[in-house]
Amino acid sequence: MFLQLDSVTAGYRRLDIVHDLNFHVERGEIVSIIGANGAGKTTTLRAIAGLINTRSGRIRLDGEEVQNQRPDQIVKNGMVHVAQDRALFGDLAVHENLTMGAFTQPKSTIRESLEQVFELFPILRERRMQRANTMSGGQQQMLAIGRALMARPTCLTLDEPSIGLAPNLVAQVLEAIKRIRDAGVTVLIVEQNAAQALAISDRAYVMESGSIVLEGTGQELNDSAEVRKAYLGM
Amino acid sequence: MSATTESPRGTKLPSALPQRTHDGARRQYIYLAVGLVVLFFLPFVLPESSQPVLVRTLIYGIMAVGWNLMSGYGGMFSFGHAAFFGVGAYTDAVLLTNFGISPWIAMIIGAVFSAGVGVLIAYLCLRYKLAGSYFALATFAFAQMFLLLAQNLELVNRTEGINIPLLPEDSWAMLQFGQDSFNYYWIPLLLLAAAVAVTIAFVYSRPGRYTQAIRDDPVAAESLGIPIMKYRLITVALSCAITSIAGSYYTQYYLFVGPEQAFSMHVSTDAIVPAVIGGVGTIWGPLIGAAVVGPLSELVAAVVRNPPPFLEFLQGVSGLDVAIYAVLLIVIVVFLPKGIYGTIRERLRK
Amino acid sequence: GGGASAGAGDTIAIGAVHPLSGGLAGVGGMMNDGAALAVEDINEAGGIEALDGAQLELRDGDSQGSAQTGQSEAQRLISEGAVALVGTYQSDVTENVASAAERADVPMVIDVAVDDKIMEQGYENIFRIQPNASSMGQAGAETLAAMGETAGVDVEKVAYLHIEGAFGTSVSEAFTEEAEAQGIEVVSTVSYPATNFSDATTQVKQALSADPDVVVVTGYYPDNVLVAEAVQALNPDILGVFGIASGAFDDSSFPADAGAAATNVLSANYHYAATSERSQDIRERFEEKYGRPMETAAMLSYQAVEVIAAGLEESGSADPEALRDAIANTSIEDPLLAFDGPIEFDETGENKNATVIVMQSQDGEIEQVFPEEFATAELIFPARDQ
Amino acid sequence: MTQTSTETKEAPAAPPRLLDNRQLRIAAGLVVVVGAAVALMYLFGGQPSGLLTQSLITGVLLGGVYALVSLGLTLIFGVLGIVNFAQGAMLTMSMYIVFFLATEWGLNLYLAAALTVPVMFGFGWLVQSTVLNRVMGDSTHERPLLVTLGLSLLIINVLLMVFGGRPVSVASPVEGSINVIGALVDVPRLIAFGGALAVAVALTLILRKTTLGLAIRAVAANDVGASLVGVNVKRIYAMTFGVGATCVAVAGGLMVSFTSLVPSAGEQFTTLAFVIVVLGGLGSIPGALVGGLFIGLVQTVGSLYLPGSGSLLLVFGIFLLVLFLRPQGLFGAKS
Amino acid sequence: MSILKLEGLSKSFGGLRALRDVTVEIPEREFFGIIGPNGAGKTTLFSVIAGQLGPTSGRVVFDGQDITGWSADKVAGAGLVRTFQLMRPFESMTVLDNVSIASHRRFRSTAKSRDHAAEVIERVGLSQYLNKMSGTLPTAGLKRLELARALALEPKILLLDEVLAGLVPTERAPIIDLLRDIHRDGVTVMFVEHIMAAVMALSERLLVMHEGAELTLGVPEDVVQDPRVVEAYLGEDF
Ligand SMILES: Nc1ncnc2c1ncn2[C@@H]1O[C@H](COP(=O)(O)OP(=O)(O)OP(=O)(O)O)[C@@H](O)[C@H]1O
Ligand SMILES: Nc1ncnc2c1ncn2[C@@H]1O[C@H](COP(=O)(O)OP(=O)(O)OP(=O)(O)O)[C@@H](O)[C@H]1O
Ligand SMILES: [Mg+2]
Ligand SMILES: [Mg+2]
Repeated sequence: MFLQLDSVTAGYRRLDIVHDLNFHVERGEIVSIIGANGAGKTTTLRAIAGLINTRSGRIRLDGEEVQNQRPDQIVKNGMVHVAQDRALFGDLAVHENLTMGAFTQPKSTIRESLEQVFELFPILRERRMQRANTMSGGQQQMLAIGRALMARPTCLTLDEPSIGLAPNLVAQVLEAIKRIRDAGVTVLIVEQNAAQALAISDRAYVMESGSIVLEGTGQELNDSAEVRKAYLGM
Repeated sequence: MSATTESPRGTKLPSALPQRTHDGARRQYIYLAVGLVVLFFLPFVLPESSQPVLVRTLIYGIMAVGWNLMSGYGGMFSFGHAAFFGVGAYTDAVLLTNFGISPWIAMIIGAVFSAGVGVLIAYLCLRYKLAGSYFALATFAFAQMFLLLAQNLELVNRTEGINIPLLPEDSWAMLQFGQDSFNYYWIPLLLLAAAVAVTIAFVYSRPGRYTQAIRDDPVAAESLGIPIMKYRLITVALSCAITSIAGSYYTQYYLFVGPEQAFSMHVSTDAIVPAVIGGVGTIWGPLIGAAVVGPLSELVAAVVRNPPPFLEFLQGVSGLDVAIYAVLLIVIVVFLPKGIYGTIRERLRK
Repeated sequence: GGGASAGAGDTIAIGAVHPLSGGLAGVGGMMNDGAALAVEDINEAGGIEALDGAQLELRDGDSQGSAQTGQSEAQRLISEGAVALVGTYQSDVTENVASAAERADVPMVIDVAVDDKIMEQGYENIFRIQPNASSMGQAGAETLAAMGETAGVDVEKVAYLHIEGAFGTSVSEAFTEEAEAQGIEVVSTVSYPATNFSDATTQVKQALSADPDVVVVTGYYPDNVLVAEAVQALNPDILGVFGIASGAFDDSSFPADAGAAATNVLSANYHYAATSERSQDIRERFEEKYGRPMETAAMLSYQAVEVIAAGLEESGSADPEALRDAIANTSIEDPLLAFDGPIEFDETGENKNATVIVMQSQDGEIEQVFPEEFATAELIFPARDQ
Repeated sequence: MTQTSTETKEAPAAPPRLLDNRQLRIAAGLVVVVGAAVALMYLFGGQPSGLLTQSLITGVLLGGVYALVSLGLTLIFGVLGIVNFAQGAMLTMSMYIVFFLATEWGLNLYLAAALTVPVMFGFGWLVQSTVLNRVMGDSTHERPLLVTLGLSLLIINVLLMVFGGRPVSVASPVEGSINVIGALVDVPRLIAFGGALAVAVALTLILRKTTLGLAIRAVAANDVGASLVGVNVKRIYAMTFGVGATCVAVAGGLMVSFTSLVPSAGEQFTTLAFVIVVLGGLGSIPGALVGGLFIGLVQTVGSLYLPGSGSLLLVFGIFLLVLFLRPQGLFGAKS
Repeated sequence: MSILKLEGLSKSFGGLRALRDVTVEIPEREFFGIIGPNGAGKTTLFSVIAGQLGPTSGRVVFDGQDITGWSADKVAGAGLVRTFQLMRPFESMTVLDNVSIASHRRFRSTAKSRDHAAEVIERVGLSQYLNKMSGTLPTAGLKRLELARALALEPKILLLDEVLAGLVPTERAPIIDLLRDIHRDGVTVMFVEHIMAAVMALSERLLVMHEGAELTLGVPEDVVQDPRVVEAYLGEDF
């Protein structure tokens, strides 16, 4: 098991948002977490990324316990997070954001990584001198994913990567995620676009009020009547 | 015309809704009245020598309440409140010494004048879209300019400052009493209470709510039809007027004002420190902060002056009292993130 | 307000308000020590005889350099029973403390504070030992003329450099007026700011551009050191640098601090009487006790306590009102400062015989050089190689 | 932190340089404006030209001192968003350390100054990592401000307790002055001026060319973002404050020989350093340098026409003007 | 009669032309959709109409009145209200206070404005959060709050910027119903949305923007057939 959560509890201030969470991601899988708004999906990813501390439980990455490590240590362990609010370097240019993404990487790899990102999102090449916070919502999303890829992660966690994207881009981004996985990266995504997310996922979990209530392969969940009704709006 | 008012779902909710605004305000007024009554009798129980400290604490309190309106509720961090304090202090001194105008009237004139100055400064800053640190530094620069102006203006006696002549006997009209008259305590106490009452009224009023909305998100507020400049300037005017009253009273109590006393950077920090220590953007924070900060340096100094036996070695080391005060200041700021009142309130809410 | 009268064997409290912390803490602390030493000496010599040997007690107040703190400290000391106050070094703080003392009818003896205005308020209870700003300006001009005469040097034109503000302006104005009467022309007057002043070259060059014989300087310590250094660097053809009420030129740190620039710099100022044995003895004991030299300011604090003690002896009562009257009528022979005569106060409370003498920085020491009666070393004038 | 521009997609991708074109343009513009003003003053200023020359040179040298003090401040302000009130006190502190090393250990002044650098770096690091890191985070600036205010009081009074309040001094191994076109140039001040340039270049190189610099710029732009690309944000905060303190150490070492050292000696620089930092643009190294020189010039040349503190009034007037017309500062990036 | 007329609106940021000569007329009570690739200028268009940004050239005519260059608060006061793509609650306030800030403009009396606010909150389905701090609302709640505040102003025309983004399908449905309801009450609605199911279900006419300009405008069924739209926006899978 590549990424594993053992009865993790986390939250803000005195409020627990997720309770006693158990799930895992195998190496080279795409796993998605779906669930209603406010279920605690973002909280889960933030805890994994080290942005908030867990209150109890264990998070293991490739066998090593990483709960309560600092975010930068987690990045160095190969797990990179794309936040829901993107956390871009707003005043810096696109290319600088990307270069910064490779902070933990040897300088020699930057050019190659840049090319790969530009290939995935050509608009970033076009706008590489533009300041990040003047890009449109969708453009910023692409930049955030691009920046994460610059760190050459072994495991990528994405919080609603398709939010605000044009339909053709949603397809593109999800396609890109598949390709990223195919290149050997393990992917954990949280998505509202449940149908499309399930379509590319190897496995998926359904989260409700801070706990996992269902799990299965992407296909299984997609076919489950319960899920279709509750999360796919069908 | 829009039709939402006749929306089919728009059922009336007559008593369902607690009238929190009025209740809230009323409760605050009651606290204020109770506090006022208790504090009124303080001089009877404290030794005479504590009066200067009490008065200074009250002056800090008024300044901090004023500062808090603009910076805490209005979100416009002023780092130059000395400008408004000083305008009040000098207006009082100049009107009294040159024209024999009663300090009470001078206080009002000073407040209006100071509000005008504040509005002008804030208008300039906001017009040019200064926010955050830039706004703070601009107000700071204005205060510094006022300091330099006062030092160079004949009207205010340049660096010499202005003395308020001593009167042979007590006079309510001229606001002068025997040195240890309790009036010197009760008057600022009432002024402070009035300032707090104004704050309560403002915070729960429509302009006050607009101001807080603008602080939280000016863009959203504007898009909801709130003229942000107007309400920001109203807040600034109130804030400056209150601060100015502290300045006027300062002149009356100390009977002397010079450029440093009126406009130095320390005056600005004197307004900020109590508010931050007590809790920014709360009604009671600045008061609690002033009650802590006002006597703090005195207490420390007293301890250092006559230390208990085990601290004997501290006696007479110059600078020690301020050093200890500084450490306490830092400790409070570090360990009480929302100020004393803000932190307590947060705990209680849970 | 005011303290209760003291009976036999009681202690009598004197309040001292000085800047014990903040930027002026150095000098403030030293002054406080000066006052403390005086109290100690008096107590050792048997206390106040007229009050059955009552002992004195010094209560410190820290003005922190701020007027309002100064005032509240004064009020505290008074309400804790101080029968008289000593202080405060800064003019604006003194204004506030004086008004507090006046209102409480407690006498105050100003040790250091130069502003003329303090005594112009018509206060009854306030006394000052040192000369005020304008009298120093005037005496400075007289002395400069007399000194030139004695040394046989013609001083015709002077340039005046002074710190901005009441102190600098009133000294310089009084000087200019008296200088004219003495036949000396002030050819240029340059003021410099009291804050953010860290290089005096431009101002000195500006003053020198009128080609004066002497550069006259009034200001505080750091700025006057800068002026001396700038004069040294510009190396003009002048007779010398002459401070009046300078905060630096007769300070014992000055020769080391300014190095070569201090050589033969003259300073007209009130000063402890280096020729008086009593004052020499006090200075020696002070240095032994506190590990630093006793500057004039501290001597004034010492003197101020003595004035109060003399008042207590005379009135035989610790009642502030009686004390006030006694001080107003006192006459202290053998003052510790180089004055024209005994310490006696006029009706405004100023010391009638307060005046300045001239010091000169010679070979790393501050020497008294003029007038003759106070001289500890020979005057070197012209003070610069021509 | 400041080199970004809002150029359009037509703009070619250029590698970041020490000074980009826009900054050079602004600098050139400023030189032209100041040059023209100076020329006018020579022609019609009504002051003797020797005096004017002297004031120009004094102004530039004074500006060097100002720049030196402002460099650390701009870094701390730009990256941490902290208005460091203790900057002046830290300056005094480093001067006292130099004083201590020079008098107690008998070290050469400049050697003592060099030893002060690591000490101050450590001090800055410690202050940030033990105290200031706890009050960062929430986007308000009042808490860090109060902490540095307290720190400033603390430093000054501890210095007072340790060294007393009497002025002390350290002699410079190089004394005297040289004559440049009729004006006098004080050698220790000239060295300080050189030091300011060197510090500015060194800082720029650190920010542009090193990994540390990259991390500092990332943290300045978005701290959560920086942590998500693998930057240890708290460590960078501490580093930055340490580097800011280091600048002050250099400043102290170079200035101590022409300063009468008392515990409050550095205070007067705090206010002007704020002005300079905002004038130059928050976080902009060239901005602090140019701003410092400019303010030094304005103050000194201004004093020829406005006696006493009048020239300071001019300084603040210009400050407000710049703030209104170009709030991002002369060298700041627009946002 | 048209309630909103855009005449040749252009907006440049430096050299970037975010809007190019947009000219549209929107009749009263229309449900008007806008789609387009990311960065096409949709949000910018809203900002220019609502007064957050001044246009580089062109005019905005609302209800027969030229409102070009009006400040945002004046535009809102006149009855043209927008919401934001990134939600902007007043975080220090409760949900009720958030909304009554807006209803205050209609009702001077505090009590009345609160009653009105409560009605609106009830209507958007946030009653259970009435006295909760707005900062703690989940995404769906924030979206509803954004909507409630706009509604409390009783707008004549509502500009909605991606109100459905970030909502799971089950959460979208009630909001879509709500929008229909608002429209039925007589409010003209312009909305930007990437969720095509909702776009198709709601819009009477659909504007497709591309690189700041109009690519096409028409009834949704036609528009989505347009190969240029498929190419630039929808993608082949659609
Ligand atoms: N900083 C915070 N402080 C307090 N509560 C928070 C904070 N952030 C989120 N919450 C609360 O935690 C709960 C879960 O939030 P979370 O963001 O994890 O949900 P989510 O599943 O990602 O939902 P969404 O689809 O809305 O993004 C919500 O009720 C939210 O209000
Ligand atoms: N303040 C600004 N400065 C410079 N460019 C800007 C600014 N605001 C927006 N832009 C640019 O204008 C273009 C249009 O942006 P806009 O936000 O209107 O896009 P959008 O159509 O709303 O996109 P999305 O669907 O992704 O939200 C984008 O290329 C964006 O980068
Ligand atoms: Mg989420
Ligand atoms: Mg948009």
